Amino acid sequence: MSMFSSFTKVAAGFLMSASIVAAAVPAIAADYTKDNPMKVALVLHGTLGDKSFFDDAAEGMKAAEADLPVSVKIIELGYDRSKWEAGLADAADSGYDVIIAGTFDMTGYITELSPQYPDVKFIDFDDTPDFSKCECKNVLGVQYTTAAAGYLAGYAAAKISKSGTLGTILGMEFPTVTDFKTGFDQGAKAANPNVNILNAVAGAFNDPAKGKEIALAQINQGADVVFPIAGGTGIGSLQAVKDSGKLAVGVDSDQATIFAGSDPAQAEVIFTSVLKKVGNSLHQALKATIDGTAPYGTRQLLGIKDNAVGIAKNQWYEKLVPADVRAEVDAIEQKIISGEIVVATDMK
Amino acid sequence: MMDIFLTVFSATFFVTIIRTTTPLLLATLGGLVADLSGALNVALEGMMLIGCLTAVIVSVYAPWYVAVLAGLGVGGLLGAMMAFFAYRLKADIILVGFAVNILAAGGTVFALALATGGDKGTSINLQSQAIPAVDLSFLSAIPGIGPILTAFLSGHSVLSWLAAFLVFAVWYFLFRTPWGLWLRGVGEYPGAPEAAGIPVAKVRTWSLVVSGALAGLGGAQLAMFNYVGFTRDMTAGRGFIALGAVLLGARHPVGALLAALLFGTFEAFAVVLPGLFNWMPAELIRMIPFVVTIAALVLFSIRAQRALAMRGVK
Amino acid sequence: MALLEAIGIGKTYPGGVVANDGVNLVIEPGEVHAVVGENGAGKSTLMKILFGIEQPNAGRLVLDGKDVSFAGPRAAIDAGIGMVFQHFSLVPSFAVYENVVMGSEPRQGIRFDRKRAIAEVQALSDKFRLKVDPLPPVSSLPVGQQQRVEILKALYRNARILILDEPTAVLAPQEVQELFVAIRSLVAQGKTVIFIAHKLPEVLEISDRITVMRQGKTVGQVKSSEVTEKSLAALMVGREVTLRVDRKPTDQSKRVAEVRGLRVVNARGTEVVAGLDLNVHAGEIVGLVGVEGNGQAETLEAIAGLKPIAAGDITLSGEAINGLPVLDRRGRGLASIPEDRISEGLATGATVAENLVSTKLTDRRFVRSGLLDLKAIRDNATKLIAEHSIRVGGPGYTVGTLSGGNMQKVVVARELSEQPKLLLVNQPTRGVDLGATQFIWRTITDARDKGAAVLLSSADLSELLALSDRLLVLYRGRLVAAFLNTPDLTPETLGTYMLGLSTQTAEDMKPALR
Amino acid sequence: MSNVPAIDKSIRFKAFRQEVTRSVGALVIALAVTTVIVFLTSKAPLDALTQLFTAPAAKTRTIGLWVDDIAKLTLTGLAFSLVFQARQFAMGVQGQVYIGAIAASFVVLSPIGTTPFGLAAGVLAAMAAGAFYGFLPGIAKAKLGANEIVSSLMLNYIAIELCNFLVRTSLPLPQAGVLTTVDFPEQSVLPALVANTRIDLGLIFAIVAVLVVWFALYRTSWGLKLRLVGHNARFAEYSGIKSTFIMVSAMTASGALGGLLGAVFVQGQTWGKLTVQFEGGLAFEGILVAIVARSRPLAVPIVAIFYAYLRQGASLMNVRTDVPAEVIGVVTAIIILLVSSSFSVNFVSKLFRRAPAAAAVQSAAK
Repeated sequence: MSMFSSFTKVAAGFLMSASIVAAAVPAIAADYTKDNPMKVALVLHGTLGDKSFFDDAAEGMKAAEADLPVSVKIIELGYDRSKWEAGLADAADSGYDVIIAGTFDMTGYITELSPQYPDVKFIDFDDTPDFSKCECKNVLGVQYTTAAAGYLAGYAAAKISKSGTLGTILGMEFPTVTDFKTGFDQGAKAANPNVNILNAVAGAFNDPAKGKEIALAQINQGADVVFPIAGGTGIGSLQAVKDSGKLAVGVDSDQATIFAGSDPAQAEVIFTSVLKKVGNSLHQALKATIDGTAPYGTRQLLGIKDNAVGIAKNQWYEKLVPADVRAEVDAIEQKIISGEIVVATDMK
Repeated sequence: MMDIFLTVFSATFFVTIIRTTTPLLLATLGGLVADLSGALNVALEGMMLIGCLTAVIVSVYAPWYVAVLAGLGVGGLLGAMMAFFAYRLKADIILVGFAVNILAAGGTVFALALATGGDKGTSINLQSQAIPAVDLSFLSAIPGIGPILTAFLSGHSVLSWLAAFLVFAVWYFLFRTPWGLWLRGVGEYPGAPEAAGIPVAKVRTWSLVVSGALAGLGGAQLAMFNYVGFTRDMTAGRGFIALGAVLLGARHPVGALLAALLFGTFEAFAVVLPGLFNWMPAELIRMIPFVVTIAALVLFSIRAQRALAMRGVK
Repeated sequence: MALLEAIGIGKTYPGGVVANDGVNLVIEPGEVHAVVGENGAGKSTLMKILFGIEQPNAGRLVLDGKDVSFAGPRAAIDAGIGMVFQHFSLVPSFAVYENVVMGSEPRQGIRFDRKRAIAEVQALSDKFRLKVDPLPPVSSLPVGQQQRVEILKALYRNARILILDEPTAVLAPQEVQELFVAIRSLVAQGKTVIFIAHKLPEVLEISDRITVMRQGKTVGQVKSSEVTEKSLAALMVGREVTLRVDRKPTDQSKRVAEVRGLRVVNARGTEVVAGLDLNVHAGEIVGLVGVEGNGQAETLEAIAGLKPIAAGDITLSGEAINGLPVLDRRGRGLASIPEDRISEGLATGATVAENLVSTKLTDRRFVRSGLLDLKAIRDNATKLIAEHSIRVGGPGYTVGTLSGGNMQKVVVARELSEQPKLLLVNQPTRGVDLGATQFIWRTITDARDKGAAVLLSSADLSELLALSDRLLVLYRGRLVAAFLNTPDLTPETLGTYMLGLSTQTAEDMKPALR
Repeated sequence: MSNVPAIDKSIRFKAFRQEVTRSVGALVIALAVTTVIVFLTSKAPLDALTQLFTAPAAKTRTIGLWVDDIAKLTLTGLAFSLVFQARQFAMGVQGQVYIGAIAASFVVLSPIGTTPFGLAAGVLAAMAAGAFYGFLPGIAKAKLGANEIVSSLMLNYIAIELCNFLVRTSLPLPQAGVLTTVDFPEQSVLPALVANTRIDLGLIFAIVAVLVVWFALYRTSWGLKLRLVGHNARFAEYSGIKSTFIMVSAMTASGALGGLLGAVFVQGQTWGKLTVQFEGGLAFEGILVAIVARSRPLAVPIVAIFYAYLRQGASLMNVRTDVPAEVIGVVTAIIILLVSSSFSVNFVSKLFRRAPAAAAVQSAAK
C-alpha cells in the first residue's frame, strides 16, 4: 500500500510540474535558450528503426537539438491505429510547444486537436490539412514534390539499365507513395522511350520476405534496376537485388549510407536513393518557428530547390553511374529548378 | 496468358515455391507431431516468430548453424513451456497456445528493441547471417539434362533439403519406430499407453517440444533465408496456415508435405501474379491461402460425411 | 513365503475420501486369489496401488520378501505384475500385435521390429491357448478377444502376477468358462492370478483363496473351499442381503411399443442391428440379453432417437415415431436411462436442479415463453432429492460432487419423475453399490407396476433375471431366442444363445413373443 | 467453463471468492513481472511505473480512453464468453468486428446514414453481418464437423483483407489512396456521453449487452440448454436438446456481439469512420477477459475495468516514458497462462510437486 501511495505522490508531482510548464508557455519566440528550450515532441505513428522515413525525421531532430534551443522527445505510438489519436492527444496535453506528426494518417487528428490546443504548434509533414476547411492557424503543412527527385532517379536508372526493364515495388497505393513512381516513370521514359517498367503492389510495408520474393520475380522477368517504395517490405527487395547482383534505388533516406556499416555488400548495389529529406525540412521548420518566420496556417510544398527532396550523390553514385550520365542528371536537375522541365506530380 | 505459362513452368518459379514452402512445411510437420499426440498446437505462429528473432540475434554472434540450432532450441523450449502449463497445471492447451502467440507478438518487438538498442521495426542494424544455399551447379556437367537439373535443384536452402528429409524422418519416426507408436497411441487413447507403462506425460511433453522445435526451425528458415533479418510480425500468419495444412494433409507427413506445397505455391503465385495481373487486387490475392484452407476443411469434412453416408449411416 | 504382500495399506484421496484403510493382502505363488467386495469397498484402489498407478499414504508392499514401491505402472510391470482393466486399455486403430507390444517393443536399432513382434505375439497366443490373431485392428474384435489381447499384453511383459479387474463383467457365461480355462492354463504354467469380482458363484468356482474387503478395509481371508455363497455375501456387506424384488401382477394386454424390421449400421459400416422385431407391453419388463456389442445398446438408442436407423419402423402407442426428434419422442411418454451416466446421462458440471429439468425444457411448469422459472426448478429438485433420498447438499450443488450411486439416482429421478409410457434402461446399476442397486431396481419395478412398458438391457444376467418378465436374446443384431422369465430359466441356457451356439426356431420363440 | 451453480448462493459465493483470489493472485504475479521488466529496461523505472499505475485515472481525457476500452473489452469478452460457455473454441470475434464495421460503414455512408435512423441502421447492419460471420464456422462445424478454431481463424484473416480491399476500392475516401473513409454523417455517429471524450453510447450498449447475455444464459431455457451443451454435448443430445442448433445459435449470437463491437468501433467517437486495421488487436484480448471472468457475463465488465486500466496505463507509459507498450503483451500472456491453469496462490509449492500420476488410467479403469 505504501508503495502505491508513493507512486501517487510521484504522479501528482509529475502532473503539477507539467501543468506549470503548460501554463508558462512563453508566447515570444526569443525566450528560448539552451536552458529554457522549446519543447518539441516528434510523434511517430509507428516505431523507429524503419531505416527510412521515421528514422530520417529522428535524425533531423538530433540535428535540431545540436544547433537550436530545442529539446525533443520522440514518441513512438506503434502500429496499433486505435492508439494513434490518443497518443497525439496525450502529447498535445503534455506541455510541448511544438508537436510534429506526419502523413495523412495523422492529419485528421491534427485537424481535430489543433483548435483545442491553440497555444501548441503543430507541424504536419508529408501531408497537409485542408486550410480552407479547418481552424488550423497553428498548423504548418509540409509536403514534398518527390516526383521531381524520382524523375532524376528514373532517368539515371533507365540510362544504366542494360536490359531496358526496370521494376518498381509499392508498399501500398497512395499519393505519397505513388508520387515517387510517377516521377520515376517520367524520368525513365525521358531517358529511354522504350523502357519497360514492371510494377507490383506488396500491400504491406512490413513484409520483407514478400518484398524479396517480388523483387526476385521482377528480376526474373528481366528487371536489372529495382526501385522499392515500400518501407520494411522494400528492405527485403533490396536484399533480393543484392543476392542477384542487380542494382537498386533506395527510398526516403540515403539507404546505401545506412547499410554501409552493417551490410557493405548491400550498400554496393544501391546506386542512389530518392531522398525525401524529412529530417532536414523539419529541422528548417523548427528553426523558422524559433525565428518566428514559419508560415503557420499554410502549407509549404517543398521541392529540389528547397533542398527537401533530391537524389543521393554519394560514393556509390560516383562509382556505379558513369560520369556522362551524372552530368546529364545534373543538367536535368537545373532544368527542373529553373522550371524548364515540369514533372507531373500526384501531390495536389 | 503465355506469360503465366512461362513463369509458372520456369525453374525460378519452382525455386520460389520451394523457398516459400520450406518454412511452412517445417511448421506443418511441427503441427502434425503435436496433433498426433493429441494437442492442437495453435502456438505455431508464436513459436515461429520467436524462432525467427532468436536465429537472427544468435547469427550475429555465432555461425549460421548455431543460429539455426538456437531457433530450433527456443521453439523446443516454448513447447516444453506449453506442456508444463497444459499438462502439469491443467490449463487448456488452446488458451496456452494463444498465450504463447501473444507473448511472441509483444515479446519479440521488446527483445528486438533491447538487442538493437531501440529499433522496434527491423533488425537491419544487426549483421545477421544467412543460411547457405546448396550449390549443385556441378550437375550441369551432366550432358543433356544437366543444366535443367542445376536450374531446378541448385540454390535451395540447406533447410529445404533438411525439410524434405524431415518429411521422411517424421514418417519413419511415427510409423516405424517404437516412439512413434507411443506418440500415436497417446494421441488416440492415452489410457492404453499409460497402462502399458509408457510415460504418457513425457511423450506428450516431448511431442510439444519437437513440435516447437520444428516450428522454430521454420522460423530460422524464414529469417535466415527467405529474408535475412527480422521484422516485427514477419511470420504474417504462416503458423496458422500451417495449422490448416496439418488438417488438410490428413494428419500424415506426406499429406503435410502436399498441403504445405499447395500453400507455398499460392504464396509464390501471390508474388508473381501482381507482376502479371495488375488488375488483381493484392488483398484478394493475400486471401487465397485462407480461403483455400477453409475450402479444404469443408471439402474434407464433406468427404468424411459422404463416406459415412455411403455406408448407410446418416 | 508369500509372493506378494500388502501390509497396512492406506490411501486417502485429495478430496478426503478414504479409499483404503489398513488393507492387508497375502498372495501365494501359483494361486488364483480373488478379492471381493461391494462397489466402493476399495478393491480398485488397492489394485491401482499394486500396479503403481496410485501411491499409498501408508503401509508397504512386499514382493519376494523384499520391500518394494512402485512409482508408476512401468515399475510394477518391471517387477512382473500385469493388469487387465475392466475397461480395456487398447488403442482402437492399432493392430493386436501393436497393442500387445506397445511399451516393450522388439527393436532393431531405432526401428520397431514388426516382424518379430508379430511372431512373438503369435507364439505367446499359441502357448497359452488364447487364440488371438495378431494382425487385425483391435476395434474389429469382439469383447472377449479384446480381453485376451489385454492378457497377452501382460504375458508379453513376463508378468508373473496377473491382476484381472472384474474380467467377467463383460462376458457371456460361455466366454467366462473359456476365460477360466485360460486362467487355469496360466496357473498351470506357473503364473499367479489376482481376480477381482463381485459375482460370488464365479469367485467360488475359479479361486483358491478369497480376500474380502468392506469399506476400505480387509475383513477377512478365506479358502474358497471353506465358504458358501451366502456366508461370503454376509462377510462382504456385513449383513445378510437378499437382492430380490417383488413384482406385482400387472395387466400386460396393452401393446405400448412396436419395433419392426429395425436395422442399424455403425460408423464403420457394419450392421449392428439386423432386422429386429419386438413388442413391449404396458406393465412388463422385457430384458434384452446378449454379450455386449450385439446390438442391445443400439436398439435402445434407435428407439430413443439418438441413433439414425437404416431401415425399420418404430411405433409408440400406435403412432410411428421413426423420424421424430428426441424431444418429441420424450413428449409422447418415452424415458430413457442411458448406459453411461457420466458421459451421457448427466452434465456433471451443471447443478443437480439443472440436471433434473434438462429433459423438460418444453414443460410449461419450468419454462414459459422461453424463460426459466427458477423457483419451480428448485422446488422440483428439492422434491425429487427427498423422494429418491439423493445424498447431496442441496439443489445448487454440481452433480460432479456426488458419488456414482447418487449420480445414478439423479438420472433415475429425472427419468421417472413422471410415469413414462415406455422406459428404456441400459445398465442401470453398473458401478453402483448394493444399497443403491436395490433402490434403483425398486424404482424401475415400481414404474412397471404402475403400467410402464420397460425395455431393459444389462450385462448382468442376474439383474435381467431378477427384473424381467420376458427375455429376448440378441446375437449379432438378430433375435435368436425368446423366453418367459420362469424360475427354471438359468444363465447357462441364456448363454448358449448369447454366444450364437444355438438358435430357437420361430415356433420355439412364439410363446414369449407377444 | 462455468461450474458455478446458478442457484445455491453459499456455494456461488465460495466459488466466487476462490476465483477472485486466483485472478488477483495472477494479476499480482503479472504485475510483479512487469515491475521487474520495467526496472531492467527503463532508465527511470519509478516514473514508468507511476505512469502505468496512475496515468489512466489522472485526467478526464485519459479516463475517457479507459472507459472506452472498458466498453469495448466488455463486448469482446462477452462474445468470447458465449462461445466458451457452449464449449466452442471459436476465435472469430476479430473477423466479426471487421465484418460488422464494414456493414455499418456501407449503411451509414449510404443515403440512410444522413437520416435519423442512420445510427440504428448501422448498428443493426453490423450485428446482422457479425451474426452471419459467426454463423459460418458454426454451421460448418455442426453440419460437417469442420474444426471451428481453424475455420474461425481463417475467417479473421479474410475479414481483415476484405476491409483493406473495400476501404481502398468501394467506399468514399477523403482523398485518393488514403486508407480511411470519409467521416460518417453526424446522425450516424454514436453521441458522446461526456463531451470531448471517447465515452459514447457504446458504453450503454456494453452495459445492456452484459445484462442481456446474463439474462439469456441464466434465465432462459436457451441459456440453460447452451450451458448443458457446454457441459456435456452428448448428454444434451440425449435430453432432446438439439446441441447443434444451440451451438450454431451461440456462435451466431456471439457473432452479433462481435458485429456490435465493430459498429461501436467505427460509429463511435474513437473513429467515426472506417479505417484499415482499426481495432488494433483488441478483439482478441476478449479471450483474456473471458478466461479471467470464467465466461460469466456479470464478471466480464469487472475484469474489463481492471484490464482496460492496465492496457491504457501501458500505452501511456509507452508514450511518456522509455518503456515500450509491448511489455503489456508479456503481462497478458502471463495472466492467461496463470488464470487458465489450475494455478493457485500456493503456486510455488505446486511447481515442485510431482506430476499427478496416471490420471488417464484412472479414467480408463473407472
